[in-house]
Amino acid sequence: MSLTEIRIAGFGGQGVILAAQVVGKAACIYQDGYATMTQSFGPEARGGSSSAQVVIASEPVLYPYVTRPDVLVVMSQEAYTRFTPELKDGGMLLVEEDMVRLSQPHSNLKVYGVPATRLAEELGKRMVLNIVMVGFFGAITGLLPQEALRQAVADSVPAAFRELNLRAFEKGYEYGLQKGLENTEDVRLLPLHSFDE
Amino acid sequence: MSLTEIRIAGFGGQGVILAAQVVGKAACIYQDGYATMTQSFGPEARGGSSSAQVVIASEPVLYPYVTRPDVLVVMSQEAYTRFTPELKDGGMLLVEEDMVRLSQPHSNLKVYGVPATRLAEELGKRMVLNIVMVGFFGAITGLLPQEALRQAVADSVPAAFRELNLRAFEKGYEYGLQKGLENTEDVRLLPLHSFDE
Amino acid sequence: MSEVLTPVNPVEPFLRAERMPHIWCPGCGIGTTVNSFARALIESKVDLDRVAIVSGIGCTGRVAGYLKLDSFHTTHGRAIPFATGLKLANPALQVVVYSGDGDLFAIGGNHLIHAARRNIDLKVICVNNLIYAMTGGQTAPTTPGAAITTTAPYGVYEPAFNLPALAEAAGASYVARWTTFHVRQMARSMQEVFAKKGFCFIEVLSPCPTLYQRRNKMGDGLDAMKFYKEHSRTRNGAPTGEVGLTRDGEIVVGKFVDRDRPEFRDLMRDRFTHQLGDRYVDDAEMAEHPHCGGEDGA
Amino acid sequence: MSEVLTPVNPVEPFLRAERMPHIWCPGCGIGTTVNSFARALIESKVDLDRVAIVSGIGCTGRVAGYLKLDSFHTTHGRAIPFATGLKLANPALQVVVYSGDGDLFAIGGNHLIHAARRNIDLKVICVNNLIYAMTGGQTAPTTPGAAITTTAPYGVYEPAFNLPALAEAAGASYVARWTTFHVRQMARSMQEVFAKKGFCFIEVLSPCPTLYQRRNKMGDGLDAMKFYKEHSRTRNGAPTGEVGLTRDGEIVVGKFVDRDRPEFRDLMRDRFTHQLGDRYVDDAEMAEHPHCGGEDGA
Amino acid sequence: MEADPRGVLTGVHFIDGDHACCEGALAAGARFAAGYPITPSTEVVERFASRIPTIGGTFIQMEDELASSIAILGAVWGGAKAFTVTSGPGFSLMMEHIGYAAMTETPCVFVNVQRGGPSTGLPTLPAQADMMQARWGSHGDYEIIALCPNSPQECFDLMIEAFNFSEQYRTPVMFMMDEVVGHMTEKVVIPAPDRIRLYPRRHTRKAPGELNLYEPEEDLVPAMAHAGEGYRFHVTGLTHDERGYPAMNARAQDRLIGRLQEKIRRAAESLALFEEEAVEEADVVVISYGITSRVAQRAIDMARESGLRVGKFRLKTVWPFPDAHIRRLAAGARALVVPELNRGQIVREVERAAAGAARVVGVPHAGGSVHRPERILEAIREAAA
Amino acid sequence: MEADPRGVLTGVHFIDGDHACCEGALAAGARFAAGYPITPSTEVVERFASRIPTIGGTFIQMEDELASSIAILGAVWGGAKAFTVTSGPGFSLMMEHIGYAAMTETPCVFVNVQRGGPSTGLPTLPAQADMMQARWGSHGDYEIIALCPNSPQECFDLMIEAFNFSEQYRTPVMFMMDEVVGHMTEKVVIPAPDRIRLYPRRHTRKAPGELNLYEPEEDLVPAMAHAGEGYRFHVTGLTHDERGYPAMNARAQDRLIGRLQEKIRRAAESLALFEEEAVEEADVVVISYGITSRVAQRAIDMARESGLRVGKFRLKTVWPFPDAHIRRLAAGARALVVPELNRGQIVREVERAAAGAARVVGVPHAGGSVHRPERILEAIREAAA
Amino acid sequence: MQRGSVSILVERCKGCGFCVEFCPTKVLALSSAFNSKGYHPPHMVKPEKCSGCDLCGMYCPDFAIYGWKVTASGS
Amino acid sequence: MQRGSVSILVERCKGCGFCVEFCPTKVLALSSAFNSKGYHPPHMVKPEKCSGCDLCGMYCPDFAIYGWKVTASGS
Ligand SMILES: Cc1ncc(C[n+]2csc(CCOP(=O)(O)OP(=O)(O)O)c2C)c(N)n1
Ligand SMILES: Cc1ncc(C[n+]2csc(CCOP(=O)(O)OP(=O)(O)O)c2C)c(N)n1
Ligand code: SF4
Ligand code: SF4
Ligand code: SF4
Ligand code: SF4
Ligand code: SF4
Ligand code: SF4
Ligand SMILES: [Mg+2]
Ligand SMILES: [Mg+2]
Repeated sequence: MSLTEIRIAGFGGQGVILAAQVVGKAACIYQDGYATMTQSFGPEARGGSSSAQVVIASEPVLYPYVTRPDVLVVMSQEAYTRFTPELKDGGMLLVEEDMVRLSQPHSNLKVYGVPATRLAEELGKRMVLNIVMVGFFGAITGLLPQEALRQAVADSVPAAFRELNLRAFEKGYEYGLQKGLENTEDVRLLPLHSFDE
Repeated sequence: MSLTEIRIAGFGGQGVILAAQVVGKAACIYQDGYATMTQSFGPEARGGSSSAQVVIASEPVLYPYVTRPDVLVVMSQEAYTRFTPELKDGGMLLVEEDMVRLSQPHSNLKVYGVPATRLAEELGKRMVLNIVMVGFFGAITGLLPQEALRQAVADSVPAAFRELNLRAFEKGYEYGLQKGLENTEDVRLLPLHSFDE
Repeated sequence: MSEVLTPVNPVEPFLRAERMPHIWCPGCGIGTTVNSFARALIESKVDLDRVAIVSGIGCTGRVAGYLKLDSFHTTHGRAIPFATGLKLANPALQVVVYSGDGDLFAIGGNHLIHAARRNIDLKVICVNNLIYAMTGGQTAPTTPGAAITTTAPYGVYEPAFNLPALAEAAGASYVARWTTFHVRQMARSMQEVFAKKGFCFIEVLSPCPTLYQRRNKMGDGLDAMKFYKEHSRTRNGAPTGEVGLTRDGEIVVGKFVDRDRPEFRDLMRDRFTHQLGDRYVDDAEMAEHPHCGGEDGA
Repeated sequence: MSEVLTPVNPVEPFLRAERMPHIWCPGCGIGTTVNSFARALIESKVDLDRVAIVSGIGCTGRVAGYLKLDSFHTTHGRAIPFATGLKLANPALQVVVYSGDGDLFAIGGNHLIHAARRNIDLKVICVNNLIYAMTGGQTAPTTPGAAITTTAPYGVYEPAFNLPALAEAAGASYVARWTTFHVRQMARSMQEVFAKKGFCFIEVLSPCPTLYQRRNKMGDGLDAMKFYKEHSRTRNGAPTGEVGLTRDGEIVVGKFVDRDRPEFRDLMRDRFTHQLGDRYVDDAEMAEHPHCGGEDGA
Repeated sequence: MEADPRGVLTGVHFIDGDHACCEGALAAGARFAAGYPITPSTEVVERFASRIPTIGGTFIQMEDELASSIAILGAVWGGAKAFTVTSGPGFSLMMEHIGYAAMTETPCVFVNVQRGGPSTGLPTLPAQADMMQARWGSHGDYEIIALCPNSPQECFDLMIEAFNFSEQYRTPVMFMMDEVVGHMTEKVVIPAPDRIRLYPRRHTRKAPGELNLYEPEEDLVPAMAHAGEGYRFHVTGLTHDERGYPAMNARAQDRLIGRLQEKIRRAAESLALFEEEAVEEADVVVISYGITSRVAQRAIDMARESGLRVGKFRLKTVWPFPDAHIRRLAAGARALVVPELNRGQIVREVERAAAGAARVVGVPHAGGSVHRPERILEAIREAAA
Repeated sequence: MEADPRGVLTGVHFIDGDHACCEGALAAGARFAAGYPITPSTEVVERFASRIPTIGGTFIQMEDELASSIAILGAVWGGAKAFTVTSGPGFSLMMEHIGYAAMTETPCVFVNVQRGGPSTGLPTLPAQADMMQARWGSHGDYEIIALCPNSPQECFDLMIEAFNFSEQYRTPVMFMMDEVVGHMTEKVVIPAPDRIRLYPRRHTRKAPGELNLYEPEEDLVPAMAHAGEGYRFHVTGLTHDERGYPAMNARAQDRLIGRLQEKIRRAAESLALFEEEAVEEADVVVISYGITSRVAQRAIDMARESGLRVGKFRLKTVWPFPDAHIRRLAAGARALVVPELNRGQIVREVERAAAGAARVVGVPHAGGSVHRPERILEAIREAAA
Repeated sequence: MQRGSVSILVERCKGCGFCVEFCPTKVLALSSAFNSKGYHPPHMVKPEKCSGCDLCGMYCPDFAIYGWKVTASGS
Repeated sequence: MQRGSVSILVERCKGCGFCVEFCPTKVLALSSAFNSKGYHPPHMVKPEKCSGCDLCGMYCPDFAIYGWKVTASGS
């Protein structure tokens, strides 16, 4: 049985859970496979960190947890720091370029960056950064057919936002197709702002 | 170990429980013996029948229930009907004359009658009929010293009613001393009133 | 020759005769309230098969068990939420909550105010004997100051609730108070609430000679009735803030509140219809045909 | 050269710094109420060692855990009865109940009305964000009609409580309402209740951008604050029957009730002294020397 | 009886256990739910609130759990199938009414999505520590049924069983989920309505006037009626006779309580739902339920890889406890290993039922997360040794 | 520490168990009680209400049992020793707060005068059917102490133990009476105050600023402080760290819950109060508690008269269950006979502990009255055969 | 002319006196006799004054009495 | 002359803007910079107008800002 472990992490409000849900749904419903998605809450329901785990398989998944992810998608610095060490050797690390600064080179990993937030903002709604990320994920990993993911996106968002989200998906997917070719091991991110007053 | 089983029964409001309490207290506190008193409620806390059981002994009582009483005090017809069959052969049956009409001769029992309610009314308070009964019980059975019972009475009623109750006790005791000599096997009671309209 | 027109006690058809005599004490007023209730049922011509009585626990709580109607003797304090579920599942029922002051306002106070807030169509009859009677005479949140109870052997010092004021503030559509002396007015109020939609509350002051009065040297049931007769003043429409009770003072009786607030189910239907239009399925119709498989048997 | 007079945030000494940052969302108003509370503590010069905070469960319920005072995070809805026991066992304490609208008026409604009835000396601060926030945005008994919540996805249809009216009808000695916009007035009210004996109730309307406003397209915390500023009208002494809230209507704020009713412990003391005279042992004195063996250790 | 199509969302879904539980209830015909929000269970009623207006039925958010847990009983007597949903603290508040439901034989389902306790504990994190409470939490003697799903699919499937059992035996059924199962999203296949068998309400066929509301049928379960049908019956939580009238004495108590227990004990075998694998030839059998069964599976796999003969027994029905099956396992295996997300609850039942015939090794865990499979593996190794 | 003379009614009394229980509480130093009336327990607080104003302390009748059961916890943190009193239905309502008391380590006593259940059941008649509930009735994992008196004298004596245990281990203690013991009147001897040993409140000796409110001492029990003393501590029902601050993760859970259980389990031996007689040479040992132990005594006497070798073991401490003692009995006897006023509760624990080493024979009784001694005798005979 | 009468179930009566007190025409009095529970039930002392108004019935908490109208037919 | 100033704990700020909006003299503005949690804390844009009234402090739900009075001593 082939089994792929995926973790998507960031902070509350970035739509981490929905992204994971789309991936799982694509596998389960539009690919006739199996998927188990679990979430880790912070101690409180609001704010703070947010992380979701998806296990995709061709047969029902028994053990529902991700222990050594094949793919890690991080959308915050904290998520990057916390979860990168878990990644399987040779695993894929997908990062939100504007939110995460790599602290070291990861020669044992395949690292890909995407400015998902910026791309989402270009579409007029920062909110859809998670779906941009899903598109990017689809293109880079090739784990699931583009169409399955597309349908899962369409099926997971309110009707009023369907169009927008589908555009976000495409945007991420395209960006991934371009970037997927170059191993962006040396993703370097803008310095984050800091204060001292 | 010598053990005496006593049941006092009547209906709610006659002070059955207090009477039993006085007997138990006399044995326990003023006689240095032991006593266990238990009560049977009807299904509801109010009205209906009321019955108390006292087991008196020279050592701590283990089994707290009365199974074959040595002494039965009845203050209502219902109590008489219900409990008389339990009485030990040769046991003592003490009845409130105005409330109970014997349904048959009890040749195997010692039967004693007292118009406790009437005697109490003579004292101006129908309420104290139970203490009249305690006095009568004391004189007839001789189970406990008069003084122990007296003290138990004094100790069991509110200060304001102490005098009255002590007089009730004496009245019952005296009546018992007189009646105790004759075996009133043939106690016959006034017909109870009945209606048909 | 004379001809008998009503040869049967009008309350009799409403009683479970096999359970008589009831457990209530001589001079207890609860039975009297039942008489008024029976008259109200007769007068209002409600379909008796569709009347359900829900009681909590207490002397008054026993009413459910004596009435020959669908009747529920629930848990202490929870008659109202039980009735809420019953009413919502079968809106065609006329659901009456019949219980004591302690049951409805001590342990059950929260349910009462919330049901009043929702203005759900329940008719609440509260027999207020100023005491927890069933358990032997402890302080209730209605016991007036200085009265002796078994848990206040030196006299009650807690202030008591003003039940009509609380019911009104919480949202009741109809609020009245009578005493067991006011048998006709009480019956009329009961009849009125059968015809009124929404949360209705009737408080009935009732004697408890055994536990409240005896300990307070207030005589027997009849003494209480005479007291009611002498000390009651009818003030329909009185501001509920002014009708609080004291141990020996005036008893203001009357219908205090009778207002139109939309009923819970109407609010629900309106909202769903507004949002969902035709897609809304009003289960009031379905209650007639329960989905649980009803008649099919096992 | 300039000299610094207050180089420390006045609220800071009241906070458990090691627990900062708190869990409240951006634009949540709960923290703002804490500022006013801190100012009131300072101004009223109460002995901080004798102030106890009791919270139930909810976002607001977390206040107890952030305040550097003796503080109790109890169970959902039961802050008031816990506080009642605490206050009675140690009458020298200034006991403040700080909790949410759901905690105090949904599950906890009964305790609130009974504590108000008793007029026990508790200071209740209710942060009303019109929603159950901690659990994710369900309908509260305060949620105004038509608002969307997770348990009323088509809009709320249940009528909401008018909290001040209910508190008054139940017996509160002091009733006020402010919003988090009214930081100074709120602080003044809090200061007033520290000086007042009896059951005091302050409602504070507070933004919940995350769960109430977002779902209702009402913007963020700042939008709520501006709304409060624009739509509030101060009407001290307004009849509480007139201060009910609607989704978008006027918010009547002010001190509505400030009356003198005897406090619970005074009532108790008077009664026992009246009945028992010298035999009465007032445990208010004993609270200083608890009988449980206190200092002796194990 | 077949399911009412209006409640059945036939198709393939990717939803979590809470949502699947709600769909199970709807498919089972539940048309009334009362609840009070509490993490991590609220999603069940949130979904119900959103679904029911277009199906026909009622959701009401009550003022607390006391109210929720009795409102559903009112609804049942009004003719509905009904359930409530909660988590630890709320479950504790429902105890009085679970007893009332058992005493009045009101069919209904109580869903408890277990989180870490005691008290407020860990509101967002898993545990399985209300298992004994589900059986013993209300005062007095009663017997209860409790089911434990281990996946969203089973939240759907077993919820239907829960309603069926409750209708068949006229008893409250405890549906004991845990936070992980409740919040885990997986594929859930909902069959067509005509593939869903429902046990219909045991409604009397007698006419008003002929019915004794608590006269048992052959299987000791009485048929019921609903308010408003003209039966004019009486229901009480007091000890009662076959007419439903209070009967306060030891004899009536013995008859009633005896029957309430017996009707379920007698059915123990058909109530015992479980899954077992390779228990015949096993040295060690791992007994588990809920999410722990899926964690244990990994440990079992690892143990087998290392050559141990390990069987698996998963309880779907936890109450009535399947004594007979445990005795059978104890007779065959050297040891029984019982991992659970609590400090030792069901393991005590296993010990009792095993009665010394096999070693019983508990693998306690205070909750807040699931076991590390290695911890269970260790216990298996130790037990096998 | 000696008892405060003000609370001790030294002398010989003829009072019932409810009243004796109240005197025990007063002698133990209880100065706060909150209650809500319920038969057959109300007399305990009625007496307290009448006694306390001249001793110094407070009784408050709360609006319900939820309120009563948490008011006492507030009072404890305010510096008092406190207890509440109830019976079945009220006990069910107290479950959430028993868990809160366990979680916050608030010493206090819950008195339950058991009546017939489930639900409203038999308000005025006896049962012993809340025994498992006393242990498992609240959600989540916790450990509890429960004592069972069998006479008014013991209501007095054991009530003092109950308070002592609760102070020593900082845990709620369940005082499990039954209606017979509660309403039975017997001689009760109350000793002089200086003959009554009390375990003092474990008050910290640390200064404010130095105290971590939940830092355990050597026996795993932390010392506490009271509100108003300047410590500015925090108490929560959430899983917390040694400072008392919420700590929501599996590690903190394991530490806290582990310690809460361990502090009591470790003390199991010294907590195990019991009475035994002739168990060494017995073929059959009768294990019982509360009023049933006195009924069983008659059966034991009868059995002995007929030549059977019967031992007696009476549990005064029911929880933590004295596993070790039962194992010892099971090792020596052929059979253990367990009569109780319920349909089989503690007998399950006996079965578990006996683990097959001796036959276990329950003698169930649904309540409403006590056993006929003959019924127990029959079971003894059968077990001996 | 008698316009009403009452029926009394003496065994249900608990002798509270409500009916006696609140009969508008003072038709009733408590009898000195006892019923089997020891209570004194009412009897009609002025039957001719009874209007059959059934106020006694509305007051009786024990459902032991009720008044009914008699029509003079054929007289 | 500056009569007051504010202190800002930028890492506590969640950028709600209360302080900015309700400063009576409009001393503050949200900075375009982020703190490490991604919020825009305020900074003083018209420091000279600050009265040190601490209204900002009373409004700040995150205890991240407070105003204080500066006395001109020695100047
Ligand atoms: C949970 C619970 N708590 C307490 C009781 C005991 N109890 C039964 S009735 C009652 C009070 C009754 O008072 P009220 O409602 O005024 O009725 P009344 O008897 O006065 O008519 C109480 C406290 C109970 N049955 N259940
Ligand atoms: C007995 C119980 N039921 C339910 C809950 C879940 N719960 C926690 S907080 C809360 C509501 C909080 O609402 P509110 O009091 O308004 O506080 P807010 O979060 O809005 O400040 C609920 C229902 C609980 N903890 N305990
Ligand atoms: S105790 Fe009081 S309320 Fe109860 S039946 Fe008797 S008189 Fe009526
Ligand atoms: S959810 Fe609402 S109430 Fe809770 S912290 Fe966030 S904004 Fe405040
Ligand atoms: S029917 Fe009327 S008039 Fe006749 S006895 Fe009764 S109350 Fe009096
Ligand atoms: S009112 Fe009824 S119970 Fe009372 S005296 Fe008259 S007949 Fe008897
Ligand atoms: S202290 Fe006053 S003037 Fe200065 S920034 Fe703050 S609110 Fe503005
Ligand atoms: S009020 Fe506080 S949290 Fe809000 S922007 Fe200003 S400093 Fe930041
Ligand atoms: Mg009452
Ligand atoms: Mg809120």
